[in-house]
Amino acid sequence: MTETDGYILIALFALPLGVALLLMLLPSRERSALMAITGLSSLVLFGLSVYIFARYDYTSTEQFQGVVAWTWLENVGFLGERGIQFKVGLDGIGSAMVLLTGIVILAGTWVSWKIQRRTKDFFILLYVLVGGVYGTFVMLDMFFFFLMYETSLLPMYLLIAVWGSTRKQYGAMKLMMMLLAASILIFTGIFAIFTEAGVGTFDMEVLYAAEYSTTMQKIFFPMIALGCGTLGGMFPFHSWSPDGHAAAPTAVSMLHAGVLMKVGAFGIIRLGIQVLPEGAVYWGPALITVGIVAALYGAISALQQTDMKLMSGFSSVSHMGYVFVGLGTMNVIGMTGAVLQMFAHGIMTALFFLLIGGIYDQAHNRDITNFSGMAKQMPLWAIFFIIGSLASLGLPGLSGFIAELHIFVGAFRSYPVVGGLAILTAAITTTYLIRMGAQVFFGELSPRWTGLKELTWMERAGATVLVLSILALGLWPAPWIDRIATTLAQTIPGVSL
Amino acid sequence: MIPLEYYLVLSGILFALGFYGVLARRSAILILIAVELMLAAVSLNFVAFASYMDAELFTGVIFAIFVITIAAAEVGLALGIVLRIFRERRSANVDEASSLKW
Amino acid sequence: MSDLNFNYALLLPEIILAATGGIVLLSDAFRRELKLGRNMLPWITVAGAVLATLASVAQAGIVEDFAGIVLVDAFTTFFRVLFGLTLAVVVIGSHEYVAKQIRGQGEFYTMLLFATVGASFMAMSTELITAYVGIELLSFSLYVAVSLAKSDPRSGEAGLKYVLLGGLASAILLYGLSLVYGAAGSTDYATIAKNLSEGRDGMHAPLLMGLTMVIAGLGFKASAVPFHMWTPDAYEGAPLPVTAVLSATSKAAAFAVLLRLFGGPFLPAIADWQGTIAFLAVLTMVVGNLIAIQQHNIKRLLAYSSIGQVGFMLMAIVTISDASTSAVLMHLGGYLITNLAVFMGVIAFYNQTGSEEIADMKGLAETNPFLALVIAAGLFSLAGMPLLAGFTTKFILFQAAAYGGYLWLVGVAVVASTVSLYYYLMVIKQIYVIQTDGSLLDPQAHDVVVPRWRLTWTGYLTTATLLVAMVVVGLWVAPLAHAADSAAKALFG
Amino acid sequence: MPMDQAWLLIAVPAVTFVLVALLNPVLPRRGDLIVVLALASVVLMGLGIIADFTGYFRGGLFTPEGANVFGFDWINIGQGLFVIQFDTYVDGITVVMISVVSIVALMVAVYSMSYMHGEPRYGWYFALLSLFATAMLALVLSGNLLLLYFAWEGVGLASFLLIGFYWERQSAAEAAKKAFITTRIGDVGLLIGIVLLWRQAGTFNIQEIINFAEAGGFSNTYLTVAMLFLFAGAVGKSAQFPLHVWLPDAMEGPTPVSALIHAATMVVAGVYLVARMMPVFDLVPVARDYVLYTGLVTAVMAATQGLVTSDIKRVLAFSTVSQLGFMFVALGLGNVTAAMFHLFTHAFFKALLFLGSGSVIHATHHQEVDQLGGLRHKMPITTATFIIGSMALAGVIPLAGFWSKDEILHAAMTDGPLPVYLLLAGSAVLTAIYTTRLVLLTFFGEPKDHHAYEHAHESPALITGPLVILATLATVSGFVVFSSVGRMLGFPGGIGEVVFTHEPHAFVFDIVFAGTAVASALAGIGIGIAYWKGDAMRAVRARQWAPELHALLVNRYYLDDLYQAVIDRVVLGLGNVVALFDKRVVNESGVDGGAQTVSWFGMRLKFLQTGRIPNYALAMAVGVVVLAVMALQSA
Amino acid sequence: MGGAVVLNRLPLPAQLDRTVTTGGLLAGAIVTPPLIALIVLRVLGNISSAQMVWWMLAGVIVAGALGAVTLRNVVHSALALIAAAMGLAGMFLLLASEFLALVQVLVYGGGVAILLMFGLMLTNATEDPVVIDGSQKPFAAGVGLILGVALTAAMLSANWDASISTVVDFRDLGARLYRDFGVPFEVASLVLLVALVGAVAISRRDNDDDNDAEAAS
Repeated sequence: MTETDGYILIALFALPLGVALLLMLLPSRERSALMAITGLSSLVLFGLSVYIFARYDYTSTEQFQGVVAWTWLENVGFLGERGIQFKVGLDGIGSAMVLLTGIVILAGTWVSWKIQRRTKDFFILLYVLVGGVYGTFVMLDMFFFFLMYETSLLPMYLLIAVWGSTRKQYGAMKLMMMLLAASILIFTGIFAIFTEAGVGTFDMEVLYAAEYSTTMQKIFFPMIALGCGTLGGMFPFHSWSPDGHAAAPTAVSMLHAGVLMKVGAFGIIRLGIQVLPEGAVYWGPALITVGIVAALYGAISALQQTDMKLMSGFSSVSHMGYVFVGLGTMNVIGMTGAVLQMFAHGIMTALFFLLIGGIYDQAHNRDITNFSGMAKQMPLWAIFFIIGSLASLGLPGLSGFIAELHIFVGAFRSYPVVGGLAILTAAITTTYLIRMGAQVFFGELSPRWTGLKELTWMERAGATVLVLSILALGLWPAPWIDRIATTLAQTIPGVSL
Repeated sequence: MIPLEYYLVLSGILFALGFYGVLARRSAILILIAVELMLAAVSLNFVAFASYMDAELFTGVIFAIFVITIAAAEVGLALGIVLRIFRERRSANVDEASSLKW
Repeated sequence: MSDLNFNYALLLPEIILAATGGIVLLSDAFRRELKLGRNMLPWITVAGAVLATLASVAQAGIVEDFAGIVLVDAFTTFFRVLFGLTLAVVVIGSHEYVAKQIRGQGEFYTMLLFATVGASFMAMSTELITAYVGIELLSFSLYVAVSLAKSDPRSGEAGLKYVLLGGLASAILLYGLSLVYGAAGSTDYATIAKNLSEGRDGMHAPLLMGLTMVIAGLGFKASAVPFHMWTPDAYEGAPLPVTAVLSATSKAAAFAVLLRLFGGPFLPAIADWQGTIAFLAVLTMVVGNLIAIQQHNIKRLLAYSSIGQVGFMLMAIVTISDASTSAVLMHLGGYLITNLAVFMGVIAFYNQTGSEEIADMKGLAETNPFLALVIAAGLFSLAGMPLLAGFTTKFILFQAAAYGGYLWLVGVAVVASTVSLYYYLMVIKQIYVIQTDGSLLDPQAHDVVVPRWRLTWTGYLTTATLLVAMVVVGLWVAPLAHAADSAAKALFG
Repeated sequence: MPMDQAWLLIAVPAVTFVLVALLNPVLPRRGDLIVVLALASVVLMGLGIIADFTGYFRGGLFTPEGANVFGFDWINIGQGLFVIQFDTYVDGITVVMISVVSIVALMVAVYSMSYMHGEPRYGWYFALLSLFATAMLALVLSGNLLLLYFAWEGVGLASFLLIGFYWERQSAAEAAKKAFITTRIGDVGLLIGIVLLWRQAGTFNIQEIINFAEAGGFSNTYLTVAMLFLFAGAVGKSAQFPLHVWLPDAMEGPTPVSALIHAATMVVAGVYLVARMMPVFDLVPVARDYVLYTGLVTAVMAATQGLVTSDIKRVLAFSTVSQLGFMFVALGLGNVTAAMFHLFTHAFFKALLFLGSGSVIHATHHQEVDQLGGLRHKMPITTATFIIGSMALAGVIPLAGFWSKDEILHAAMTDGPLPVYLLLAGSAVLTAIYTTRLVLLTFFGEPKDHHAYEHAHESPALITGPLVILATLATVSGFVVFSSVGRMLGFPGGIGEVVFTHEPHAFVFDIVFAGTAVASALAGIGIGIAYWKGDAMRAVRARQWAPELHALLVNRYYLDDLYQAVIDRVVLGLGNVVALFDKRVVNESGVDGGAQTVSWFGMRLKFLQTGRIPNYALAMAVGVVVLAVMALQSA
Repeated sequence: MGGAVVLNRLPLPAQLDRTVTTGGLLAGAIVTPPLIALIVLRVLGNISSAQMVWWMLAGVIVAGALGAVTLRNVVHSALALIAAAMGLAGMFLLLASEFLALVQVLVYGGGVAILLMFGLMLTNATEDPVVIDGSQKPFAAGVGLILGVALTAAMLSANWDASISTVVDFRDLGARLYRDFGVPFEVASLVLLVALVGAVAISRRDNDDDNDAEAAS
């Protein structure tokens, strides 16, 4: 990647934020203009994301590519020469995450056109969220990293509380408060890192190179891991996830479960493992334990859910548990698997929420036991859903398998029992997904639902994009793996091969 | 020769008594009186320190002048407010002026 | 003893303000003779404030003391500009409110002007008497201003509470100052610093008592727990613009004094007061933010929220250094902008609806989306959410405290800050989530047209300016940071 | 066609699948011809591969590594640390599997053109057939375990979709679910086994793993554990005890599918896997013995259940389970040749039987033997071919089943303990009995449902054609055991010379032993005829003869109920407990509780704000006093 | 409200007589013994004249302060405050600050006392002027006691190495006050202005404000 590409990195978050600003000025009645703007910008974002992903050069030895930096605040107070910089750049992990975001927002934008009330406001907030997410992935300054991180949380409350469903106020408040409470730990961790490094800058590249005492690393790694982990749905701080996702409107669930939870895991890598490797190695077993417990716990909880979104929420908890297992292995295979899982789960969970939204908007019901034989009424819906389920349960050829395989293998390298349990979780996942599929899609069509229509064209298009991504990663994972594994192997000290 | 401590202890007692008054009284005007006592203690302190320890610049005396002046002004202003309260509530009892709470 | 060749030009901003106060008072009294409507009063005030601000800016480069009692330097200029702009904004944003709700508009604006003079003196004094007089001028003006609401019994009650407790606090402060004077032998900051650093034998106990009482007295002005009890009542009872000034000018001035005192004369005795202030800081941010959760009146909520903010800012006193001073000044700047934005929004809301209840804000997003945006953005900024001033300045403030070695204190602060988000969200919920009829929005249904109302042009002007300022500070804090930094450097040499 | 082009076997049906799956609404005849043509080309290509292989083989050029054709790196982390390659591998075992899979698949596809005619989702059905063919061929051609797993899950998916093809039927939905979940449990073991092997060997390549194991790279215990996990996959896929429960239910799928997937090909994947890994199994006797006894238990158990089942297809399903048990017994004895041989012959006659039963069902729309009977008059071709298949299954000389089963029994006799042989032979007799019962009740005697009988008619040529072809194969395929036949076909020395893992296996025809086997088969048939001939009431009598036993068998040893109970009570119970824990402890106590605590403190503290000035002053005073005392104490 | 009514409401002669007689006798009874003791000590030469005066003034101040915060009659309370203030003025004389003593007498004896009386008169006139203390009196006593002890302890523990030296000269004082502290002095004048204007603005009735008249015109 060249410096020019660095400007595209800036565009990645500047564009959505700019769109949000533009929409603020747009009269709310201009629906077609709204659709044109959001449709176009989502396409552009998708294009840029793909471009960035393609442009990332994994053969290069540079960790961060496309670095562009401007001084933002320096020589003030405790800040030194480089102080706070507006600095962007990308590594292989970030490139995968950028692509993920591009895909999910493309689909998310399309399905959100269904919203009728205060659509403009919805898109403003949605694009702020997207801008924050992109920003988190590309920022190389801890201040801006955290700023973008919080920006992505900022619109969450309103998005859920206004446009959500069921217990939306409760879900929104819980989500917001838990995530903000978690960022306390990140906040504190960042302060500690800055203070301990003593170089007067928030520049991550400098902070990576700085020395930290082992004690400090052991104290603050768990803080960052917990803080970011909560956003990643880490057990036992996952409680916001099912409720929040159940309450959120479709596109928000998609983005939140699909992308924002990954921001949490990404934060663990960026702020935790990369900065405090000794701490990460020390706490790796704990991370794995938490991860595997979450994986099992989420899967077992999902067994008993009848609300599709709750099930999907617990499923997310379970799948994010894999991510933590992968991260905790502290070897390249496992961590590659973790990042792959972030991508894979992002896509498939987005697909789930898209589809659940597709039915809920019509039926105002998403209780699994209330449906049967839907494959007859909404065959496309059923097919997409089954593909998503299969990806989720780790069927080879679809994205989930690749990711989980790496995690299993990585875990087996160090902790065979954990690896075994992780694979067992896949069996439980199969159980609840197939149970649900058999209930909802198969059997006789309940006369209650004969009025339901097939997915809208926009939903079909969105689902198609997501399914194609699932297949792409499942069948030809090398582009992802090359980028991720190279970055991990090159740049994370303390990671064994 | 009177030791400085004499004045300081006296002022301390005066201050404590004033504080007691502020806490124990219910009438706004009695509270004001108690505050005046506290301010008197302050003046005594300032003047004592000025005389014993700051004889050249005697800033404490100046301070005491300001304290006395402003204390008087405070009484005036506070009484204005008390009057308004009294007119609205027919009472200068501070316990009754408690509609703003929680 | 110095001669009389003082450079009075140094005090030009204060002179302008005080003179404007006189002009306002007189032109109100003689408005019939002068054939001036009362409508002119706010604009005279604004003119005075703007002139004073310009005069302060003109003196930006100067470092010069006046008779050894006040010092004009970057620190002073920073606060003068802050106060001047606050005054201008408050007056512009609230003149309709004042015309309707205030008895004695002339007196009212005079009080605001004099309060600003007092605040200025607090910020620039380098001597205890001047500081004290400044404090009293500010306090007296506000005692009066708080009580000036027309036909609102809460106003008088608030004034009574404020004046009685304020008197008590003054007494405590003065007693403390007298002990400090006794222990340090001077009221001049520089001399106090010199004497304290020499460490006179045997005066430790009185000095401790003195410092403690000074902290208590100033803690009252800054509303630190447990000296905060007046704050919510006074905020609620006071007319809205006065509440804004209370939360902005008054608070900032208290911090100016705190910084000048604890960053200068009391610095040698840091071991004696650091723990005390840390304790107060914890107490303040925890209690303030906890009680705020339970409020239903917006002014009261903002009162508790400002108490919480004070707790955060006290951290900078605990870890006082040029770094933390720079950070807290920056935060003060950001906080003032944010807080004023919220208050201007609330004033505009009150002008339309006559209500201060949070519950009455329901559906504001549909009846006036712009105002809803302003208030929501302000509240988010207070909570420290990004893209807005609050995030950036709070981040730097907290980092400064952590850098000063008080990470645990920062931990508490961040927790408290998170709690604060909860009650801000409760307000935002009313604004955005609840519809005008009290129901929740159904995202499936089509848009319903709700009658909208508009702000006055001054309302738009102030809120929009503050909104923009909030975003600008949030995203490009460098100018503010450099101003704050040079102010801090001025304080610490 | 050279062996290194073997990937085409996978690619052709894969492309067909994509094409037909996406475009079937617009293709002529919904794309069935495309699928048939693709499968025909696969048969031809398969024959080409076999020819090439035999050429090498004859020339003595064949080495295990030589046939392993490197495709490309699919995943490569850390320069060879973690590599997954697409590669193909051809040896004798593969060759057998290719022939079985391609031929049966083609037959089934042709058959389906008629059988499935007019069904909804006709095109989708054919797409799934090609998907299955893709995955199955990939499975048998794969040179590394991970690719094998990939394909393994692929056939599972195809099986799931095809079992659930009639998803409107609740039972089909349930069956599909059961099949998928049950086999998935086995797959968990398989994956664990694969990863365990990789963990030590550092490769997924099968030959490399075998070499590594033979070089003593694994500790014995570790390898035993790994192989048992691996075997779990085989147990699931091949419906062995205790994961056999899904296969009878899988008969909810269309009958041709049952023939293809649940008789001839997919279910033997487990056999294939164990055979493929036999050199490793040989190193760990415990694991091999486990294979043996699993096979034995399954063979006996399924055979007994076949006695009482009344659904034609389910009888055949139990029979399949039982025959797979036979194969595993052979494998457990280390006799790969016998197992693969039986796999080979079984594929043809069992596919024949299923397709025959499909023909019956097609004609009568009944599949319960209780409602059939006397169909021989109406459906002569079906009857004839069905009887051939049955006799092959029963092991009547000289049909295919005889030769292969004889091999297994012989192996059991010579290599295994006597009880194994006795039980196995006993189940062979049972096989003959229930086969006879099935034939008698279906095609002989009086029709029980006259309405169905009236409407019954012989099936069209597209159905009978494959039946005839398969009947021929079921008759003659056993002859490949003779070296002369082998030479004729292009490989010298019969199947035992081609399919082996350690050394060629020479076929020995023991006349006494064979005689015993034939005799027992005939005895079984005799018992069957004697018992069930003619009278429909006999079946009822059978029930009354030993009601408890009958109930036990009909209820499949209550294993399904046990599993259901385990799932309901234990798994879902655990789910309930965890969900409740999540709700009460994590959510309500932890999260909401925390929030409420904060709120409660807010409420308490709020009431300190009494609104009374003296109280406020007192607070200040207390503050001053406390601070002062604190300060003085520190001094 | 006419002047006569105001006068009627003042706690005048009848009450005053009783107050003066009983109060005077009581005060005499309490004050006499320590007074005699002081005089005896002075005569014996154990204390200097200044100390004798100091003790007498201290007695007045403490007694006045006690009275101001404990007496049940607000008027008595105010009078006690004046007494204490006068005592304090004496103290200032002892401390050689004549000017301050004068200021104290003028401001307290003149201004504050009158103000307080007016306040009392205007707020308590209708009812019984006696005000009962608040319910938190025990706490108040406790806090006051602790504070007093703490302050006394702090003062006594300190080592004040000092003695009184100069008499503050009026001229010097003037110079200090009006030259060095000229600016704070001016600011203080603003404070007074604020107090004045504020008191008026607050205490006048709402309808004194002529907004309505203006709106009408």
